[in-house]
Amino acid sequence: MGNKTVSDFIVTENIKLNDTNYLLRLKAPDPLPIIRPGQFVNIEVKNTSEIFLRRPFSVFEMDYDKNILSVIIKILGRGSKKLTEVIAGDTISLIYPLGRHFTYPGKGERILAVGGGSGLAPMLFLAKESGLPAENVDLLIGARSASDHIDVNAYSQYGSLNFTSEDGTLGTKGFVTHHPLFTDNLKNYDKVYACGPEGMMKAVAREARKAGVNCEVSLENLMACGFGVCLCCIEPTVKGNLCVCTEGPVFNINELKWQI
Amino acid sequence: MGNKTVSDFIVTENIKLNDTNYLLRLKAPDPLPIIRPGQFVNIEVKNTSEIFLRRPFSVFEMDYDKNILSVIIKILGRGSKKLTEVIAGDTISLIYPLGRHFTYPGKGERILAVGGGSGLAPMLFLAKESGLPAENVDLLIGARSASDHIDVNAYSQYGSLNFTSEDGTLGTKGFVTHHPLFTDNLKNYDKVYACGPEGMMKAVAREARKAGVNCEVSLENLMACGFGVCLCCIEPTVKGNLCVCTEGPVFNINELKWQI
Amino acid sequence: MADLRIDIHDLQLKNPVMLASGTCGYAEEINEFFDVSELGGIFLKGLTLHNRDGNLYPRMAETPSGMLNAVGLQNKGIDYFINNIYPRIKHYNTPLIINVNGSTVEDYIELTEKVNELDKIPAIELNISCPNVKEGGMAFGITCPGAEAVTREVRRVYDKTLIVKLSPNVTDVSEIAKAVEGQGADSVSLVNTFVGMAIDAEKRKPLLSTITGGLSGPAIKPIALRMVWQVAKAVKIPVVAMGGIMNATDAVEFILAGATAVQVGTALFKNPLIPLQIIEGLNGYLDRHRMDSVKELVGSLQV
Amino acid sequence: MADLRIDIHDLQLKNPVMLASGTCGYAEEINEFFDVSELGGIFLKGLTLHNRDGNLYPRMAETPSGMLNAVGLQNKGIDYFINNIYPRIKHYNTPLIINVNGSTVEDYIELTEKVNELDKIPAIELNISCPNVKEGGMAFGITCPGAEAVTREVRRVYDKTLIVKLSPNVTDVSEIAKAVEGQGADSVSLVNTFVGMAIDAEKRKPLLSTITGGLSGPAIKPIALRMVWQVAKAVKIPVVAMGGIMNATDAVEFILAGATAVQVGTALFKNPLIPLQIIEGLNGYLDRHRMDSVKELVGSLQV
Ligand SMILES: Cc1cc2nc3c(=O)[nH]c(=O)nc-3n(C[C@H](O)[C@H](O)[C@H](O)COP(=O)(O)OP(=O)(O)OC[C@H]3O[C@@H](n4cnc5c(N)ncnc54)[C@H](O)[C@@H]3O)c2cc1C
Ligand SMILES: Cc1cc2nc3c(=O)[nH]c(=O)nc-3n(C[C@H](O)[C@H](O)[C@H](O)COP(=O)(O)OP(=O)(O)OC[C@H]3O[C@@H](n4cnc5c(N)ncnc54)[C@H](O)[C@@H]3O)c2cc1C
Ligand SMILES: Cc1cc2nc3c(=O)[nH]c(=O)nc-3n(C[C@H](O)[C@H](O)[C@H](O)COP(=O)(O)O)c2cc1C
Ligand SMILES: Cc1cc2nc3c(=O)[nH]c(=O)nc-3n(C[C@H](O)[C@H](O)[C@H](O)COP(=O)(O)O)c2cc1C
Ligand code: FES
Ligand code: FES
Repeated sequence: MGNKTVSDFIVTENIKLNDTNYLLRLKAPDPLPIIRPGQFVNIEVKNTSEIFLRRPFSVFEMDYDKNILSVIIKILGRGSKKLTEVIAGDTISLIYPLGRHFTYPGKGERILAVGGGSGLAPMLFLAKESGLPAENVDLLIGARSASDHIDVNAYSQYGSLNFTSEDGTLGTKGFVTHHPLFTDNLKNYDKVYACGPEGMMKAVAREARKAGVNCEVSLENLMACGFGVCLCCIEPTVKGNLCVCTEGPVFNINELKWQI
Repeated sequence: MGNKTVSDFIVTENIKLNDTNYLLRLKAPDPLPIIRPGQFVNIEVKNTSEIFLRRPFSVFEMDYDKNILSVIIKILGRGSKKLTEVIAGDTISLIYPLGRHFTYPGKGERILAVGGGSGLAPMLFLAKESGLPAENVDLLIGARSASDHIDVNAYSQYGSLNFTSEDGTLGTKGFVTHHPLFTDNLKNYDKVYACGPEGMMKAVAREARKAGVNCEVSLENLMACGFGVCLCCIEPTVKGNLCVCTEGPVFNINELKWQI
Repeated sequence: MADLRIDIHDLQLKNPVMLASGTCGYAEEINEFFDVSELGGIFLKGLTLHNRDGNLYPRMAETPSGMLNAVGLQNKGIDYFINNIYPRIKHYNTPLIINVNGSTVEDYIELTEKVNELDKIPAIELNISCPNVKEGGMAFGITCPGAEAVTREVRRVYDKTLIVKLSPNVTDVSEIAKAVEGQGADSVSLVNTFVGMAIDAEKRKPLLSTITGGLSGPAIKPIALRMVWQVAKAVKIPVVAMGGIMNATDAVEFILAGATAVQVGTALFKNPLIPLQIIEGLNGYLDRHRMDSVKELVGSLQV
Repeated sequence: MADLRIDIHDLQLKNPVMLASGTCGYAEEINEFFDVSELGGIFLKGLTLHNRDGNLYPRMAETPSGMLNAVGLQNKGIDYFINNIYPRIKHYNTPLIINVNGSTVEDYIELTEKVNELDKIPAIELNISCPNVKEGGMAFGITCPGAEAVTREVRRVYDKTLIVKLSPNVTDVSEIAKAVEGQGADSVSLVNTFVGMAIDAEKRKPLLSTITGGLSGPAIKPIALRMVWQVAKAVKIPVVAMGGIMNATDAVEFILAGATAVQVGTALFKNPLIPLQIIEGLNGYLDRHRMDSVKELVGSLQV
């Protein structure tokens, strides 16, 4: 028996980060288990007739002292929208902990963590938890425009911050793979991690493979259950169709059958 | 074309009257049409996955100056519960005006208006609108216990207030038909009006028929549409099955096929 | 502003958004809310040869994302309609279609003959799929021979556009569609309601007087959509789709799946203005997708 | 505290609340949340003779009060199950039932023979109603001859409790139920999913890789309830019910309609603890209605 739980959390804070991103801090009723970067929770969307299933979100922060788990929610559709409307004091049901975390870097390794869109949270969490000195960690955050970026300055203590924007309003103009970190010295990293839109992750994976750098990505396949029973979230891999919710969401790109 | 409307109203007040009754004041976006006692509105229940159809509620008050329509909602099940949770500023969709009103009393007539449970609102509205001096109007309100009664003292200006409670904690002990107004001098009235639980209305109808007094009741049949198209709300009458939502909810008891 | 006009056989619609039979009365009730001339068409409440009281109360039960009804075709009969209702509504500037119901083939024929005389009724919808009546109704619609027999006989006496309304309570709806197409139906409409049931657990009794009733609303949309898709592939005649359509996106989905037009039913109970919202939304959709006519949308699902 | 024990033929259940095949993996995944020994029984994820990769992604679409799936019976085959999974789960103190799937009658037989050897598997559920596979599957379940053939042949080689799982995608489910009863089925379970479809209107493409999929969840409950009611009246063998059961009230409704036991499926995705809540709620219901045993509830609907 059991190391997975379904519980009602209490919303302690709902902070608007920018037009489409919200940070929810959620207090657990019972002591939280250890949860690592890449792992996720499946959140119930209440008070709407349109949503039937839960919605999965990566864990962004764990505060074991206060028993608080945080997620960053980007508004994509109706469910994520509804979740950004909760207010402090509301209860919200989570299934947790779900999925497998990123492989932690070895001592002294250099890593690049690339996040975009709804994939930012686990990258920030990873930077924080990597156990590496800040100079060994490069964070690269891509967005469409400066206004789509959120304030991540606090993370400069965990790594160097780098940005791209498609319109050039913040950081390098273009996609993440147009950034000098990719074009100039990708080989210098021991590991590249990525989470974000599929197109972005595939581009990152392509570059990493070309450079021969170990690369892990966190997939965001559609999920019904989140704990391995429905077989809806599968991803073709060298070991056959695997469930992203239990065998992932983190995969080494060499396991995937991506045409890159 | 058209004297029925679907509009989003703004909740201006939600006042808790007692444990299970709430008064909602709703501001219309456009000038309200004349609405009379017995007529109702069909209210959408939002933000819940359990409710599919609207819920009908009698109009309790009309404030044409402020363009505000009020209803009293008694918590019966999931929909009525949800509606009592709205807060000032929320929007709420109403279909209106629906149904037929009570026949107004003639000049100088004496009337008895009997309300119980969710049927109180139209009786209070009728007392206010009857156009009769207060001494010609007797209001009789029945409930299970004193705590189920709501404060109607303001209505003493429109009629004399009388109460029954099943446990004797307020007014006469028993059902409304046990009240002296029924047992002693029912014949003195020109009209008896009733709205409330079916059992109560049938008891009132039985006494009125016995006393030979004209009697109108307002039925609360289950409704899908509220405006005469689904034919779900029917009541057997001497003219065949009639829609309560368009041919009622107010019926003269002589039209009904009640076994009383 | 795309061209929303589309035809169902001889029936020319100004747009493909119509109202479903039994959910819009005799059009007057909806005309209380807006000018029904804006609609593509209106399928009037089902009529029978003679007055029917319908089933006993209660006739309705709410279900998850839907409802059950057990109205049982309450109506005053065709003669009452012709004499009392028709004169009041025939001026509406939109096709009024009569939903024709019978217990026997003879009933259907007699009724259709009367309807054939009505100038302003350009089409009928042959309802062989009502689950809420004891005799006839759905019985004709769930077997090919039954569906063929009614269609054939009605076709003989009816000159205008003949739409046959199919039951979803069958193993293979496309077979029934092909069967009625073979007998001269000009169009098929689907789906009618699914036979369902609701129980009051505390009272340990059915919620409907008739025990079972017809399920409608968004709950059935995925099944209706699949059936429309199957039927549209199976027949050459135009398909009129319904089943849980609540907004323009739903309507687009059915048209993509092969429907020439759609009917809005239960959605009206939630909000009688929904058909207007759908017309507007459909227009916006076509503009956004750079289509000049809704005809381009019909059956254009990419599979 | 009422007596919740009830039997399905030789299968003794400690309570009538079981998990539906394909929604609870091989029990271990649910055991992560609570001790599965508390359950009446568990229907394991459908197995086939050989490994199946299942259908392509995407396999899932959310619908009003429900979902579509197109998993396509992904599983590693019976031998893998026997060697790798069975040893890990056979100690669970609740009946584990294997959901048996084939493309041909021979497949079903071969698979059943292997399952017959497994000591700790007291029953099988013969799935002749999977809508998500190209061959076999539902094809057997939608005609009486098909359903009879598989049941008859499997019955020959299987000694323990044989439950046949019926498809709701038929005109008359009670006929199929009677047909399999006639061939020696010990019980029938219903409903499997309804064939449905979902479309991405903006992309003008189906949402599922397979175009159509199986609809489950509360949306289908009213139809499932009606079918269980019809089947329970038509057969003498016990009926196991499923279709949108989300809480104890839903379970009570199915039992009132004639089910001996229920399966919880899609509800697990919303909350894997729901089966425990149902057991508790059922208990409370029986106490409130002064029934000593759940057996008194079975089929006790007052009509
Ligand atoms: C393991 C995992 C971790 C995730 N972590 C985060 C996170 O930390 N922050 C965050 O904001 N989001 C995260 N997501 C994505 C998030 O789950 C989706 O944005 C959300 O489910 C969308 O729900 P919705 O109701 O708003 O969208 P819907 O209204 O259901 O859909 C809107 C559109 O988005 C598409 N869509 C819906 N869900 C997904 C999905 N999972 N992947 C791709 N497209 C989808 C739909 O097909 C549709 O086109 C994660 C997803 C997974 C699987
Ligand atoms: C014309 C009309 C005027 C009304 N006026 C008022 C009013 O002014 N104030 C007020 O509080 N209520 C009024 N009602 C009753 C109100 O509509 C119901 O209480 C409400 O619809 C119940 O919804 P629910 O979701 O809370 O109950 P549900 O959860 O749907 O049902 C709870 C229980 O109540 C029963 N029930 C539901 N609706 C009705 C109904 N209409 N009649 C009888 N039993 C029902 C159900 O069968 C069930 O047993 C009126 C009803 C009608 C038809
Ligand atoms: C209350 C009600 C009454 C209906 N009456 C009829 C009818 O008289 N004739 C008919 O062909 N269909 C009738 N129907 C079926 C609808 O026309 C439509 O086929 C069905 O409701 C599915 O569409 P929807 O989900 O949009 O409502 C009725 C449906 C409802 C809900
Ligand atoms: C994702 C998913 C997978 C399923 N897989 C199977 C299966 O392998 N075998 C089977 O007999 N039924 C399968 N089913 C059907 C369920 O067992 C059940 O019959 C159906 O979902 C209706 O019940 P529900 O509404 O409670 O989910 C599956 C259902 C879902 C949602
Ligand atoms: S989401 Fe159900 S198995 Fe992964
Ligand atoms: S509620 Fe629809 S006709 Fe009265």
